[in-house]
Amino acid sequence: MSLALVIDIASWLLLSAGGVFVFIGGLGALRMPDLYTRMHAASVTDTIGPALIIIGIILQAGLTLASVKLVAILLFLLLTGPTASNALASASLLAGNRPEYAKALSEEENQ
Amino acid sequence: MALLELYHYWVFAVLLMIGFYAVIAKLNLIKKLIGLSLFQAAVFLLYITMGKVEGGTAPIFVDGAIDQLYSNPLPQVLILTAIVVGISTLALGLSIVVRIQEEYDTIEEHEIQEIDRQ
Amino acid sequence: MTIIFSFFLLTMLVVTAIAIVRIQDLFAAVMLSGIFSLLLAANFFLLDAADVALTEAAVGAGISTVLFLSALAMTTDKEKAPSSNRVIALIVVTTTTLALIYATFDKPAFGDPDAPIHQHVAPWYLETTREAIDIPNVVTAVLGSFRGYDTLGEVFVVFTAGIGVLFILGAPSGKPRQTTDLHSEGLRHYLVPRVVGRMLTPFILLFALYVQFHGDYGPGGGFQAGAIFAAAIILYALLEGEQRALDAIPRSWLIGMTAGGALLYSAVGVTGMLLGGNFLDYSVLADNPIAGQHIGILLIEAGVGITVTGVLLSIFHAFAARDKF
Amino acid sequence: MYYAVTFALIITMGLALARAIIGPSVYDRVLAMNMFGTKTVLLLAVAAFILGRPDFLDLALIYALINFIGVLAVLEFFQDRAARREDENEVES
Repeated sequence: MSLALVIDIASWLLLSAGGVFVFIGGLGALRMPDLYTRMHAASVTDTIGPALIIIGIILQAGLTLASVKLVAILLFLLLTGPTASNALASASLLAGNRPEYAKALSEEENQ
Repeated sequence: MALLELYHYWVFAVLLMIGFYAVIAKLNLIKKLIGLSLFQAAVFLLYITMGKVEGGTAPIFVDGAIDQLYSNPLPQVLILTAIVVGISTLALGLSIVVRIQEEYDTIEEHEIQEIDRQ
Repeated sequence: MTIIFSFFLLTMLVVTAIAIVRIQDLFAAVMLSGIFSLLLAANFFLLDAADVALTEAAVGAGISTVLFLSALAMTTDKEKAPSSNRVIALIVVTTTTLALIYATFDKPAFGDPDAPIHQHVAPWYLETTREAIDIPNVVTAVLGSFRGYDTLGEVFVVFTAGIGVLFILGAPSGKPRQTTDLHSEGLRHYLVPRVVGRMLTPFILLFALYVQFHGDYGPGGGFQAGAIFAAAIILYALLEGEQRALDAIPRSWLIGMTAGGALLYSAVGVTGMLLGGNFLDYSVLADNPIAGQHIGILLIEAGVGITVTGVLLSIFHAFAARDKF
Repeated sequence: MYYAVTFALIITMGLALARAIIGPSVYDRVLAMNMFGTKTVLLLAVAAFILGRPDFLDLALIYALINFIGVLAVLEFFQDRAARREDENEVES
């Protein structure tokens, strides 16, 4: 097996795994019952999905300027994605929305 | 496949009219402005669609490529400037809406007309 | 294959547009227009319009959302009455849509290289750019040199719109000033976004400069760079409070930039005249006509970038300051 | 292979769009917009390779940077509105 073939297979695996993760995240964001679980589904897959897909493309592109740009894109996505989720969750908490399971817990305590 | 080729133009027509509907039928002034920007976006899409050449690439020369087809640069130039002009005029419209809110305390068209009649 | 991707993206575009018009919550409508702009840029990219997609990216996702939100903050975020004369409007709109769709059957097929639009001027631009201007990005060549008059006009339209906003929102509103000074605070309660935002701001500024000066070789130019630069400063203002952003670039500078960029553009044109060429003919700016074109395009793109930055930031500060009354 | 990833991205964009339209809370819509932005960045990156012009990655880069501003503007808007409501309540009481 030549090296080129190994790299191709690796990048295909990464790309398809990334695609699957991204799709699962989308499904979770649509189907989960409340805001915080949706946010969980969306934000977790928003980090792993791009990482896998972009590393997959980097393997295809090789050592070029394009790879440098891809690394920069990945870095920015890894920085801004979780930050935005964190800020959104804290904004929602400050506004008084509580997760479903927390509501359920406090109801049990009251009983 | 032949119908897919005209799909871009149909989307243009539908988008244009969705924007137009918001402008004529909605009473909220901000909604009207959003409709206006949809209308604008439809026109942008029409221009860029017409500039596309099958098998072409963006009109930025590729090093060493011979006989490479390029898409039409002219519509792109027109739309590029139009987008920035669009945001400036949108800001102008929004500032007028803000002034109307301050004077009339509403941005619903029929309420403004009622106040004017008094 | 890309045409199938376009099919899905265009369908989503229509769905988003319908949702924007139908939804009563104006805040949701603004969020959806953000999504609309993202979809539009992706479509532009698939239609070979990299420069246009870059502009839409810089303007649509950041600045127009910020402007709409600051207008909503001062007015209302709920639409009261749904519509007036709904039936008549729907009839008008449906008839016109059908007429427009009927008209498209006479249009040349999508991407047809023999369509009338590709026969006149455009081939000439593509050929002459290689010989007379010698930069890879034909869009920048047409924008800066071949259609320099047109672009000058657009710059003055942007300038006028900026002045208009300053006139309308600069007048005192007569209501008493609120004591809580929200905008001077910024997002003080959100520690993580502030830290990350501070890290990102210099990179966005750097990238704006790259887009500005790399515009001859790749997608980019003054319009895009101006919007990105303004977006970076707006990010700073959102994080640290408007006052800190005004300390960095004061209002008087912004006014100067707004006028100065447009004047720089015109000055390049007049210099060409003084050196014996036509207005906005850059060939006379250097001994070698091609080098002259390069200098001319660089200068006018700088002028465009400065004006666009100045106008967009002035508009943002005008809205933000109004909010405090 | 790029095509399969592009399809996954486009379908996910559709799901995010559905979430943005359904809502129900404003936070859901912001979440959907943020998600949509990330997917667009990836779509542009993959499309740059499908179209054979990897030098157009600048576009994806600028989206990755700018998309953040929209979310922050929304946060500022919420903070502003919450403070305003508090002010109004104080005046009433």
